[in-house]
Amino acid sequence: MSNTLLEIKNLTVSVEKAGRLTAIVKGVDIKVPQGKIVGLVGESGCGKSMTAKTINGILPTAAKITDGAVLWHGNPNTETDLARLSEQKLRKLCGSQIGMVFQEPMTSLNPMMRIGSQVSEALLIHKLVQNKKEARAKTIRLLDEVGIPEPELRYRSFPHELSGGMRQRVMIAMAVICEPKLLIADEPTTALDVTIEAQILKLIKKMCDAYSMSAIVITHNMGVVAQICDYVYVMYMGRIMERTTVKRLFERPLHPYTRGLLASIPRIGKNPEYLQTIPGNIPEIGKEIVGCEFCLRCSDDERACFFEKPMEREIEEGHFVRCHTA
Amino acid sequence: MDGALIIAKGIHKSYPIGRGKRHPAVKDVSLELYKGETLALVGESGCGKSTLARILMRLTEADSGEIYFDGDQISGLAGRDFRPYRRRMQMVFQDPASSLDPRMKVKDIIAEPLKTWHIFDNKAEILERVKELLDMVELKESALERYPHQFSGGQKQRIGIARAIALEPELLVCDESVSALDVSVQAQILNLLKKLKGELGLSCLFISHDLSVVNFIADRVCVMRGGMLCETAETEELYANPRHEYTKYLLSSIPVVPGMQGA
Amino acid sequence: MGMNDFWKLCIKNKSVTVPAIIIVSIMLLAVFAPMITQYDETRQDLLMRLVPPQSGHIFGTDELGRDVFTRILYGTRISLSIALFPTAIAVAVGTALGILSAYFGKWADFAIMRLADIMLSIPGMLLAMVVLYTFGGSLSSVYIALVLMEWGSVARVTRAAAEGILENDYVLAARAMGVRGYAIIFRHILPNLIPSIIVLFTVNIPSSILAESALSFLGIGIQPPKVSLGLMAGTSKQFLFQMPWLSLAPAGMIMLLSLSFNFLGDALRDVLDPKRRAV
Amino acid sequence: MMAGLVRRLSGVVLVLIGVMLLIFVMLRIIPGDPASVLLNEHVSPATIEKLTESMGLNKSLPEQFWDYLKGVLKGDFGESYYLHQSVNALMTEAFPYTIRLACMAAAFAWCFGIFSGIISVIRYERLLDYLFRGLSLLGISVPIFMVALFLQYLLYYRWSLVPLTYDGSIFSLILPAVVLGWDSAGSIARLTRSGLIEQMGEPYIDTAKAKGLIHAKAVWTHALRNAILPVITMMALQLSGMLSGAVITESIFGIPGLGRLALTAIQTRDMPLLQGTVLFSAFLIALGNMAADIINTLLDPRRRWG
Repeated sequence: MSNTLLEIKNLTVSVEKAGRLTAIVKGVDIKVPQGKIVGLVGESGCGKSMTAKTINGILPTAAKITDGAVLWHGNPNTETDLARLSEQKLRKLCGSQIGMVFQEPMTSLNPMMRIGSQVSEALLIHKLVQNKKEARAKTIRLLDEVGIPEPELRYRSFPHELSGGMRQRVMIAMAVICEPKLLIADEPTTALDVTIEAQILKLIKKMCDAYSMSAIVITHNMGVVAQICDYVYVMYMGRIMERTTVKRLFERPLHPYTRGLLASIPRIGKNPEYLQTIPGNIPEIGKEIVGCEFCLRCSDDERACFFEKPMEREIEEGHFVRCHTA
Repeated sequence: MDGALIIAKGIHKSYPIGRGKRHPAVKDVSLELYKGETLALVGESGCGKSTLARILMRLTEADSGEIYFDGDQISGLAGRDFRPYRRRMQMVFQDPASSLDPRMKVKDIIAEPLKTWHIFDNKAEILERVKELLDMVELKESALERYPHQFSGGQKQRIGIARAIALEPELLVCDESVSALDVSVQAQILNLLKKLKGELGLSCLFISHDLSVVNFIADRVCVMRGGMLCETAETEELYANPRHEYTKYLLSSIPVVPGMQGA
Repeated sequence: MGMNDFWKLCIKNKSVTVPAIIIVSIMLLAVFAPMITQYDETRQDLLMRLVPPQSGHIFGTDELGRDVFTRILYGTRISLSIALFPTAIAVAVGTALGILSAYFGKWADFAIMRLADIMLSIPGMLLAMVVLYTFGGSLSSVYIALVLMEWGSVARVTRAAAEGILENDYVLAARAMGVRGYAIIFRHILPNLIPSIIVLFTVNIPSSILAESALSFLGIGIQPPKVSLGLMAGTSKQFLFQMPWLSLAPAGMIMLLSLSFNFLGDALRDVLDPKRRAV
Repeated sequence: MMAGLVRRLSGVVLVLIGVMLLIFVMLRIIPGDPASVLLNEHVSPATIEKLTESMGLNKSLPEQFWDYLKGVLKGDFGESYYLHQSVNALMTEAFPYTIRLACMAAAFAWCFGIFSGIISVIRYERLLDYLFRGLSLLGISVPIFMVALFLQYLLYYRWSLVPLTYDGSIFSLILPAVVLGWDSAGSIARLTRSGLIEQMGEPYIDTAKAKGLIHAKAVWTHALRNAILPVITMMALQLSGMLSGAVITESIFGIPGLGRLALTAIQTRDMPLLQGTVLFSAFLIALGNMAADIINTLLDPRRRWG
């Protein structure tokens, strides 16, 4: 308990669609240990991004947290439930202690505002500096640290004058400037080319080590998980299907969905004639499913899978799976 | 590898970007695509691969250069003379949502090429062919009467493929056709493309930025950078020992997924 | 979204049905006016001049003893005909030119857009005056003035919407298939424009109603013996302080009409583009 | 930057010439001969002949247009038939009144409009939002003359706070300014609100909230500077619209501005005066368009650096 920075307990998020509340995230439990990078992996629509957005409260207006808690252990042995905070307090706490990097560098920066003022804005809001001059100096130092050439010049330039990779570096600087305890990266490299992706992933790792930050990385790319995460949670249809260390996940994936996912990724070097695929499609979000969400598409399913929701079981030490047959 | 289906020589294309300056999208590119092969055009965004593909299909006009289709020069032809060649090459697009007209039912979307070329003279035969095409892309017949927004990304891509093969083209151009899809759906579509290529004896020009996908689907690979072709090789040859510096750099940047194929 | 989905959404949406009901009931009132009031809109009864509202005359009578409520109903007919016909023509012309300039671009685009600029750089009221000067104050010249005033902005909005549609891959797919130009316009562009055309039509109606009523208020629009709500408000503004209802009642009907159409236009726009509601 | 300016300028000149041609032709394709219409029935043909001669109406249309074009370029809008004064003199005499009215109306419209648009989004879908939204909807739906008559009845007749019509003082212009600015305030409020709502859905607002900005601050510091650009274009058009004379407001409140001049021109069928007022306002609108374009280019960093 002591070294857990953030604990998400039985989190349920529902969206109001055509008058009906449909659950997108169904009872998710996540623990983020101090100084570790946790990966949240899953395909689109599995609720991974929604889960992350409940932490610093930037859920879209249509989504509501209907159950569970987001317990923040910023300073030792205190516990605040971020889901129950007022907007004022939530912004105060999250703005300074939780940094976030978004997916689309093209649109995540205000096109009408200079880079410098956007990055230093958080410092001024949370009064971590005495005056603008100090904020400017700190910003330029950080822009240099994240690898932006001629930071003084770039301080005054506008977002449209930078490339996608540069803008993502600015986003990282912006997220890290208040020296937060937790960094949330929502698909940080999905919109970038593979060469720049490698550099940004290295930069995120470096920043986490330099500022001893823990991080949550949301992605659908197993390669990204392998490269920078310590622990990984596999999500499907709003539930955690499997969670363990990254090493063990790739050595012995236990849940049929994880195995199917890994098998369907084309690799460099030898590939089979046809890729192994998971049959069928992701079911309609609104439909209520009695048994395990994956039972219709599961290769080694049993009777129980169709009628009884599997509970999370610890098959091996620190390796949890939500499946009857694993 | 019998004769070349597509030959392109010295293709140039640049776009004006204000104040007289022009951005060179494609610089002096020459390539051949042989019948029955899958040639991949791979490179990062902005390297000109999509522009080149659209030039070969004459959806965008090149500034200069010659294009030959199955031996005949098609680069200079006027609209009416070029139209017969339109039938022989078709395209599958990247964004499933924008590639299907939201206002048309699936049966009309797939039937549109058949009606445009008056392949069949009565409705029943058209409907029959549409059903056959739906079956080839593994979609149920219930899809006929529904609108595109009632389908998932993968299913929309299948409808796009059915439309593309309706006219039995010789060349299928896939412009980042799996990039917008999730991994599991991507695998299904890649398998479908490979199966159809074999069954229908298609040649395929596959545009992508994802080297792993290209490694699975392509026979030969052209690596593009800044509008130029920097390396062309057989797939195994390219991945085993890449010659060009940029190709090496590309390959080294891919976040490797550990563990052997299919645990 | 499909056409029938657009209608399904509209029916379910209260902020669409409420104004729609108001508009339909006003239309019914206007059409069945003879059954509703026993008076005739032109019959003068000099004995009953300027009578305050009472049982027989809900809004009293005007300076020539004519029943104000009846004249409002007949005036509403004119306003509704003004609201529907010239606006429909303006939207049709504007849409056609907007699509042509978006699809063909270059010269066609330049010519049509400069023509629209010319129309839009003359204030509506003055443009109408020029038309009324040439063809004299009458219903048909008001029609012409309204069409000239409105087609420009419709063309601009439609051109922008059509360009948005042209960027979609399904248009490129049609071209790759060898579908000819006119088929692309009628099969792909026009059907996808229908929702925005409906919104354009609904939104332009109130501006037509207000423009006509302003012209008639000044006495240069619709001439007696025809009955126009603006004309009624204009002629009886001299009795404003003793009998304000003589002017404010017809003006109130104009307000009710344009308010309902504006409200309907807003609601339809929200149905068409739900993104606008996400904050 | 310069190339852009020249291109815009030539566009404006082209539009203005187009307007002159359109108005010139439309005013002359009258069924029947203009002079006779002016002098009504019981005048001898000889007098009509003399008048046609003096007004140069007997020359061919292109010739007339050419003379007219030369005149306008020299700033001479011709002679008013009815008032027997030069159109220029009439307009320069009337313009100051219109300027004062227009500026007061614009000030009222813009302050109220932008303020209510912002408040609507800060208090999104709460009482204030519905209130301001209803008010702005009312703003664009109520006929201007109804606003005028109702406020006159209320403020003058019932509470006698303001004079009935214009008596030369600024105080008497307050009511006309509110009336003239009424629908402009409504459309500015609606555009500001819809623009802000659209911007609030953009990803950079999530970034701002993640940094610690509460909703209201995010609206004020981030969304507003993006949503203001189209509002500025509308404001420029509205101002030039008002400067070209508010026909209804000036006639109800007896303000001798350009609007009333245009009204007398149409009522007395005075072609040169009508033509002069219309061209003058077209010139103002073209100027307003260009000003809005330049301001937007300067404010928007993406366009300023080309």
